[in-house]
Amino acid sequence: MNEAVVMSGSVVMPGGVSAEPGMRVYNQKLGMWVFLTSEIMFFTSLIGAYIILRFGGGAWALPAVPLSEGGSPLNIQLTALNTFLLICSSVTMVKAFASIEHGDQKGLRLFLVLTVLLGATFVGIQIVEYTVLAHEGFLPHCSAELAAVVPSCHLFGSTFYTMTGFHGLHVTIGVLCISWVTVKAFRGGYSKENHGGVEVVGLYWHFVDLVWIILFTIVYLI
Amino acid sequence: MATVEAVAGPVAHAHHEETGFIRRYIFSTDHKVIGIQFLFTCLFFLAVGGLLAMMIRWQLGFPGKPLPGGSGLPDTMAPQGIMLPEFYNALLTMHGTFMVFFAIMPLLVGVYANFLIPLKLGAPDMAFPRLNMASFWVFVLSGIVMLASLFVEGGAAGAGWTAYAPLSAVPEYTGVSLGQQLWIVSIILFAASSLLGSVNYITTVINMRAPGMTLLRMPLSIWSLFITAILALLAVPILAGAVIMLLFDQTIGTTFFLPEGGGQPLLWQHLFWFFGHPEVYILILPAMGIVSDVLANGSRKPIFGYHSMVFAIIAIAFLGWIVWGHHMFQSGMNPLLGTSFMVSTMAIAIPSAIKVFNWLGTMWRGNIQFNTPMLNAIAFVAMFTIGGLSGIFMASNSVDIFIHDTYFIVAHIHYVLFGGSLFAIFAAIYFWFPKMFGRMMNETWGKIHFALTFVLYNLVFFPMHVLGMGGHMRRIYDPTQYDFLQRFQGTNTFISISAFLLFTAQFVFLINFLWSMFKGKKAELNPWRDNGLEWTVPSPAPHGNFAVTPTVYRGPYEFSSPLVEEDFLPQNVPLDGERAGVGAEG
Amino acid sequence: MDWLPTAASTYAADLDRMFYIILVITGIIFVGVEGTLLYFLIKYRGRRGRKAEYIEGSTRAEVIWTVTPAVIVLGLAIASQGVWRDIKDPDRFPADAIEVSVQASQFEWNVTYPGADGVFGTDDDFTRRNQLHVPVGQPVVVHLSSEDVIHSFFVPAFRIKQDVVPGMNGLRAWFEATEVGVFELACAELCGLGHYRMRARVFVHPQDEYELWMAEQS
Amino acid sequence: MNSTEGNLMESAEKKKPNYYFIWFLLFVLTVVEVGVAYMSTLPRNVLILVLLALALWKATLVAMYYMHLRFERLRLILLATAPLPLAIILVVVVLLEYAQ
Amino acid sequence: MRYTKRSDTLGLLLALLVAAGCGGGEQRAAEEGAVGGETGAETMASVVDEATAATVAGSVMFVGTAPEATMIDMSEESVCADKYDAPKYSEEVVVSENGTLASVFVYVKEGLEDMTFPVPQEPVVLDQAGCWYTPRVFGLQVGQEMVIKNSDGILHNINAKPSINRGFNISQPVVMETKRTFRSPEVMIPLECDVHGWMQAYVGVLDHPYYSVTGAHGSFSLAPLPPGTYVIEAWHEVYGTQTQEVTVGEGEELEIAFSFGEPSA
Repeated sequence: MNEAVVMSGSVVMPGGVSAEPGMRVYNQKLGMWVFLTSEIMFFTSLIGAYIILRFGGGAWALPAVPLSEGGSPLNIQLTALNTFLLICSSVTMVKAFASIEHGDQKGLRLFLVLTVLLGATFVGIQIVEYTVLAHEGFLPHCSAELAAVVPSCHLFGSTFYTMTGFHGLHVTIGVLCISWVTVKAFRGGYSKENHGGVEVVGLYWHFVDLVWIILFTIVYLI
Repeated sequence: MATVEAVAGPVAHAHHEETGFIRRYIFSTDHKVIGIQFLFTCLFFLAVGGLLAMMIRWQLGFPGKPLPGGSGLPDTMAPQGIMLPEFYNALLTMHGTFMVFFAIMPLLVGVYANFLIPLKLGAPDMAFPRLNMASFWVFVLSGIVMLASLFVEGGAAGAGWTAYAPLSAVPEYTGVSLGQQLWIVSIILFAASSLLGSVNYITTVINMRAPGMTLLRMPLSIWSLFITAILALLAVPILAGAVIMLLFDQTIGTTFFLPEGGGQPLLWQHLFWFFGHPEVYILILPAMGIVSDVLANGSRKPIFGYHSMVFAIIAIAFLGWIVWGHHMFQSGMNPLLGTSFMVSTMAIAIPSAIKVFNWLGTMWRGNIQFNTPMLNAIAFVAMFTIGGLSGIFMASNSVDIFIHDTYFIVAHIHYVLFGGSLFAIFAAIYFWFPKMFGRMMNETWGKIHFALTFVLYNLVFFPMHVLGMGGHMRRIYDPTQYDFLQRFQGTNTFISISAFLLFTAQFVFLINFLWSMFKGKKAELNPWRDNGLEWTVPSPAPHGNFAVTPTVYRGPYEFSSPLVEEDFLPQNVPLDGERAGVGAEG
Repeated sequence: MDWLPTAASTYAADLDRMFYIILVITGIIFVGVEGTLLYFLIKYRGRRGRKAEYIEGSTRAEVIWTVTPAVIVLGLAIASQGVWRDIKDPDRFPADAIEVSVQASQFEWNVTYPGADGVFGTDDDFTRRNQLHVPVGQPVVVHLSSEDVIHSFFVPAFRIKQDVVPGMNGLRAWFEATEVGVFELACAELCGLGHYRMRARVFVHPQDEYELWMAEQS
Repeated sequence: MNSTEGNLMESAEKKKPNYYFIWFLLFVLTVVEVGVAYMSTLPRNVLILVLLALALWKATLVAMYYMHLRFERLRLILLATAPLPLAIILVVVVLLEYAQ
Repeated sequence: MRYTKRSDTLGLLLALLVAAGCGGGEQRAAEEGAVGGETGAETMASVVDEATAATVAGSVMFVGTAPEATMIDMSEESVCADKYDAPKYSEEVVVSENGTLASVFVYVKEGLEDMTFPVPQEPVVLDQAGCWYTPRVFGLQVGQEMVIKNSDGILHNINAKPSINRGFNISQPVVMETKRTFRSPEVMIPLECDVHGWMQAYVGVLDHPYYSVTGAHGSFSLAPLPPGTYVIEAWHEVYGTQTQEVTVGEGEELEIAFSFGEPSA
């Protein structure tokens, strides 16, 4: 259906009649929100499993304790930086939306490109993090040496890689989608009246950021 | 009648663009075509599931006897036709999986949510037609993976459709590795398909209702499908997450559910049933909705207590989230939790009772038409009552100590899913067949099929209650191994023979279905004299559904209204002084 | 009615009573509902030219059939709760019970007896495979553990069922046999290809015979 | 139609927050979090509570301002937050279970 | 366990491809049981010249006092119990009156690397009768068929737990036969029946025919061996392994002896 109508939010049926007012937002946006609720439940199963296994179980490796003394093998500084990057990417994303809302094409393109770069960097750093950890023997199934010092190392490994891995997957997908939107933006695909795509992909991106905010705290800091 | 015709108007193919066969019937984005594609696929999987059940019944009815034609099976399944226990486990696992995920659930949601939601709400199509198509093809893919898993080395998954860890998590415990992994992959794909579907259904129901179609004027079928979509949207991802963890336990050495790595076997059960119980309602709610529509139509009477019916659906859906523990009474879960779960479970009996009594109320002082859809709908009410009542035995945690994991449970679930959902599905197929294919199904053969199914079905499943009361464990390959079960061998054989007959009886349906598609009596616009919007468009419904978006003036159950002399009053027919949106609330 | 298997433990009778109470109540509702259904089908069968009565519902009726089931199930819940706690509540386990430990594994029940000193972990412990020997008229507490997958300790005659979960310590079940004889112990949770053969025998001896048996084992 | 059009536009026209300020807030909160995490003087459960509170604060900021929930209609907010109670039910009940 | 898991992940991906074109799986299932036929069989078998062939023979002595066998209570399985008129005793350590130890698996461990041998066509039969494996300890060549027989007609399952080969866990609910082969040499692979905990057997899988299991008289013989230097290993389920390096010339008949026993208290 034609985008202008889409932005206006009320769905128009054949014959120009507008549908019974529903959520008063256009389908794509509503659909994305519905999809996000499902995503919440998906991450609930992974994060919930982590919380249950950790707080329903035995001792756990704590941060700010050296690895040799059975502390968490995770690198907080590096990840804090990564968190910061993701937060930045969120603000650039929302700025991109704000710019096109006022028809500012240049702003839109600039901020979209920034978002893609920041997102990609996040994934890159996460890959580096994984390789280093794997090298230390911190794997979904810990190396024997590490398992000897780190309490419930196998569980830590299992939950850590599953949660952050699936988050990473979401970020990657996000980067791809935003790149696509960026291309469309450079082709002048969006305008003051019609920029649903930017808003919808933005919602997804902020959600991914939001999940990371939670993950960073409960996996790395607690 | 005249009025109705007038509103329907001439068949104008507003959106009909000439497209090739492929785009039209294979990769179509038309919700009706997709619904029909789902219908054929699911009936196929239903047949597969039935076939597996027959093999199970053979082993139980005639333990150790070579399966007729079983010599054709590879030695890893049934050497010289004698079923191996591991193959039997694979059979029961696959029977459950196919019936729940690939037959009943998509038959209700995939087929009828797709076909009915836009038609009954007066929308041209789903909100996201392409996603809709994707949903179907992902479903097909997951079905193929599941089928393939039957034939891989080591055999299919054998840990039950509930795939309790650690049995399902460690290949060494079952001898099955690839089969279980394919099972998981298939479930993940299924979850993706279900997600795409749900997003579509929910968005469409919220945003795409024709003017005047307020929420409280939606047919109960749509209400139930809407609520079901929400349940699926929120429950299935939990399963996806759980099976992903299971897959990792199997392949990359994580230890979520493995005690030797500090994991918690019960965590699987919690996650599974947190999905699983809403799933149970995903499997029954749409059936309730469909039956409500058919019953009202067949009794030519408004549904009794529309508002409380809606409320009951919502109540059941909500309670479904806080009762999962009743599947785990004997699992070693904290006994005090058992208590709270019993209470919440018992609570579900209340909305369920409301629905049953309201259905009775609907028939009370009606003018009941005994057409095939109605017969099946009535059977649903009768059988669902039994299923609901037998559920009370399990809800009582103390009685459950004895009947848990016995045939009493098997009887219960089949009374709900076969006696309940499947009869509703038959009703739906007979009822909307004309709108799908433009022809009526043959009534006589329909009634014969109904009678056979109804009788044989009860002969198969009712005796299972008795087995359960005798302590007959479920999922055992050969009950004759136990002295205390010897006395039941006769019953088992009887059940098996009835089951074979029941299976055979379904060919009546199959033939009727196929025959009617091509040779059936041409269907007029509104063969059942119903009020729904779908009956104002030609049969079969054209691409784009409505030439002109209809305006809705009232609820869908205005049968035998004193305002008109016909015994039905379509939702889109204005009476004097009615304007859109100000009609009498349905 | 001998639908249920022989009841040979102290609480079996209570559980059976609970079962039959529910059976009677649901039975009445069943007959009521299906009867009404049939009656309506006949009384209000469709006739040409007749129009159904236009009734949209009745709040009074609905309140009635909302409250009645509510009351019934609440009653059932309360009644059932008592029996449940008697059987499963760890705080209500009999204090002066004979203790045996059962290790389940694919596909066998290994029963370890504490021996003469009645203490586990001493060298007079002895293990019998697929044989559980208990005296009649004395409470027995069974410590359950599993080596591999989830099994379920099920003695139909005693009406006791308890899943045995690997890695879950402190799982216990108790019973007090009231009848001398040999009963069957089955695995009630799918545990692999030998699940259907994972069975053992429970020998309920008279006190003296039991002591004799214990004596000759150690 | 026009009326709906009106409300719909209005949500878009609503004065938007200062995104950079939110960003700065998120940044500061993150720094605080990391700082707190290294403060081993605090008793553990207090530490956990503080960190969770901060995390939730950040999450809420993102949801309210970047995802514009603050400017959406109540029904959308309800839809968006509908799964949270379920999530809490699951985790809390199962944790209770292990707390036996 | 890790091994199987890795191979499974690969298999998973593979099967996904298979899944696309369904039914492909069927053949894989059908091949089951006939696998391994290819290993070594096709390659040119080295010839052992009978004239110059040597023999390594000997016996396995037992020192100290043999632990007394424990009685096995089969009362639960009447089918099996009825097959014995005297109670059945465990057979981990069987010492004959001449002081030799039975059920010791003696084989050439090193020295035959550069030779290949034909795979015997006749299968080795493992019988399950009276809830007992016969033979309890035996040898098998890579790719050679092992026929597992159930003569009891009650459920037995054969749970093979190798560390190199692919394990299997199959069941035989009735009187029947199942064929299996192993792909790579492994000493020893334990075989167990989970339904009857006492049932235990060991199979040594080799890529050459030079192995022997000591019987009632505790003697073994490896022949015809090509002249050369070999490491001979003797394996016992309780007492572990011992090795000896031997050199045999043309036609030589070498006598060697192993001796196992209780650590002298």
